Amino acid sequence: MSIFCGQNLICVRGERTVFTDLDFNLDAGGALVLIGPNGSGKSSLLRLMSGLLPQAAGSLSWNNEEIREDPEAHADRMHYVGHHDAVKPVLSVAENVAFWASLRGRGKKTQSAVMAALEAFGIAHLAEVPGRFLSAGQKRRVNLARILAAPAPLWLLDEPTTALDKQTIGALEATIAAHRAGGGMVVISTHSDMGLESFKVLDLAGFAIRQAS
Amino acid sequence: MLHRFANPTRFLRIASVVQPWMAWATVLLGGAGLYLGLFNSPADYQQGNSVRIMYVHVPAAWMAMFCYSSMAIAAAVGLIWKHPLADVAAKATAPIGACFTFLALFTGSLWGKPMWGTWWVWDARLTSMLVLLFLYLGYIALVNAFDDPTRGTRASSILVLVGFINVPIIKFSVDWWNTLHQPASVIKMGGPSIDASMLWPLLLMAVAFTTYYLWVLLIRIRTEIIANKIRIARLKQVHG
Amino acid sequence: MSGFMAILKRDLHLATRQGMDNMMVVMFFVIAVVLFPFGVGPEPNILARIAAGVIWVAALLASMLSLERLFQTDFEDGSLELLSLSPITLEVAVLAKVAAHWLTTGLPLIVAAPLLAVLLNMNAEGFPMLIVALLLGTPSLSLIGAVGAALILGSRRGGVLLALLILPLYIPVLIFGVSAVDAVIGGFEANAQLLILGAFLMGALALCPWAAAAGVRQAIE
Amino acid sequence: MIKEFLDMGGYGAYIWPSYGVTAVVMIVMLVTSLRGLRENEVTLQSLEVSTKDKPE
Repeated sequence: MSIFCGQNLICVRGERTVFTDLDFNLDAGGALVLIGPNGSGKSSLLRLMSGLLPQAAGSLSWNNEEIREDPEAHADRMHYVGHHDAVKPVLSVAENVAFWASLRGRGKKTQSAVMAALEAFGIAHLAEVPGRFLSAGQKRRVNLARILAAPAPLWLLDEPTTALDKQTIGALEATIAAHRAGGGMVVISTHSDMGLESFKVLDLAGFAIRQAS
Repeated sequence: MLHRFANPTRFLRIASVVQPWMAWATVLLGGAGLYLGLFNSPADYQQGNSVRIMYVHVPAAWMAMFCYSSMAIAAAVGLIWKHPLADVAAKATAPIGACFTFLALFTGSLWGKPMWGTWWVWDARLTSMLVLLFLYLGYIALVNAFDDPTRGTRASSILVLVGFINVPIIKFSVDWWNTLHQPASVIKMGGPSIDASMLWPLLLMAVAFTTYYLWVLLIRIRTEIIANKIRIARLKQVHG
Repeated sequence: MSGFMAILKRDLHLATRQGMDNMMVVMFFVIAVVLFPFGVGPEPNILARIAAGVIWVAALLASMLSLERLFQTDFEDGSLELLSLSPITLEVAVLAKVAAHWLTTGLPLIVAAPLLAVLLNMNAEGFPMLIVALLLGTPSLSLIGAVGAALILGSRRGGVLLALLILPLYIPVLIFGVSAVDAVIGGFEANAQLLILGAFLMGALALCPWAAAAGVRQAIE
Repeated sequence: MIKEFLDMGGYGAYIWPSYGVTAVVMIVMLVTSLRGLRENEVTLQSLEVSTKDKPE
């Protein structure tokens, strides 16, 4: 039985049934890439995996323990990167990343972890710059640096490569490879093909809506 | 958990059976209540004929509170057991409850004019009824303030539960505030004790109002279900 | 606890860096109170008679003005999602945000209130009680307001809607807040009113974070 | 007979408006609800007809 798996998941958003009877499973070091046309439910599945969006039916378990039982524990082992970058224009880059890292309370060494994370995405020189001066690409890098500053086994990345240049995408691929080597897992929804090895693909078009009513 | 998909056919079947009964009950009981109230019951020895307004004012006030309580119960069922029809019932009840509250206020002030000489007196019950009207208007505003109707019903379900907890607190504070600033003369509304000949029309009208509420409620719930189906059909057209 | 302080510190940071916002709330409070003499007339003992009520109603409206921004900015830039996905329970995060809101708007109102009491020629005996009543009442206003702010997330015309939703719920706090001050001015004891205000605060502390968190959860779904 | 009945011992001016407004509000509530139901049923019919002939 793999660590993180979902059985016959049904997702309803607002009025619309997004997908029905969807299964997936993921082991340590594994990677799952979600593909499919717009509106096929890639983002919805990621939000469902993160616990933001409760599933209408089906089971979502970690070490076969239902995630909904203990949302805080699930939050502690997971990072979610969505479409918004959550960068406060008034706070500096370092303060932004430090705030999110301190929420996970990894003890005193957050400051060095923050600098290492900024270094990994090449924005260490922007540490003291307030958020409002950053470009979209830089904001996305701050958002990605946040998940490095406080390590967590599961990464849920929703189209992380938008607004990123070639060089930063390379850096992202490197960090993902290192993360997986360390036993971490990653679920990515993306349109561009990323340089990942041995990853599973889940095509959400296959689970198109079978209108229930 | 799966009944979210359940097509509410069972409900529609029951509704189509119950609705005509409610309609007839409203007409018959209402007619009887009006006849007794207007023609066949004595005037009050103190207030004269103006007491006849009680046969409309008191049932409306009861219904105002009854509708708000049923909204709170429906919202609780909707939030806890995620039953889609519960939210719809709460949303359908709101306008009816608001109408009853407005009627209670309107007839209350018309009844107060001959007794107290002014159209509005900050009497504890009328004031609490006024606050209840704002709670209804707040609910109706919130439920329609979202593009996605399920968001609207869920947000307003939380609001009506918070409001329901506050109703006794507001009633207590308004009573306390009212006794503090004692208005000049307050005649107890509804007379000392209602004798049988007045009690019958009052009860008949109260039951008629209740069946009226259920009648319109069923109509509005069916409308909401059909509107829901229309939205899903439109979404299917868009998303194919 | 560290998460609570982290969110509180961040929100205070955000508020103080955009210093102007809080000053605007206090300025609204002052202007709203100053308007009354123009309406009611400068006649001292009329103003003295309505002083407590006017100050409390203006404080209520002022604290509500800044409530709409409580969750809105975080909702728009995605921070609210991340907050609900952090190991801190959402109720504690909401409590931290409400505490930050009270510190940045509630306290300045309390500091400004005695000044306005002088403007309205309020009897001097009432000043200490006005401050104590506001200290007990404004946190409840922030807590109840937070529930409204969470419910209107993502709705059209949020600001006006917020007022319509929570002002009826503010009435008990208003009634007992004003009568506490009037009682002391009238020479009576105001313990009953303060006890009831305290009870409201305890009730709000227990229920509002839970209701607001429920509102936030279904808003970020 | 009718005149003094309508007069209601001088209170007619208050009794009839309150009964009248109650009747009007309740009937308007009923009629708007019924009309809303009929309108929705009609749009649902037209929608289902148009989606029927589209290949499923």
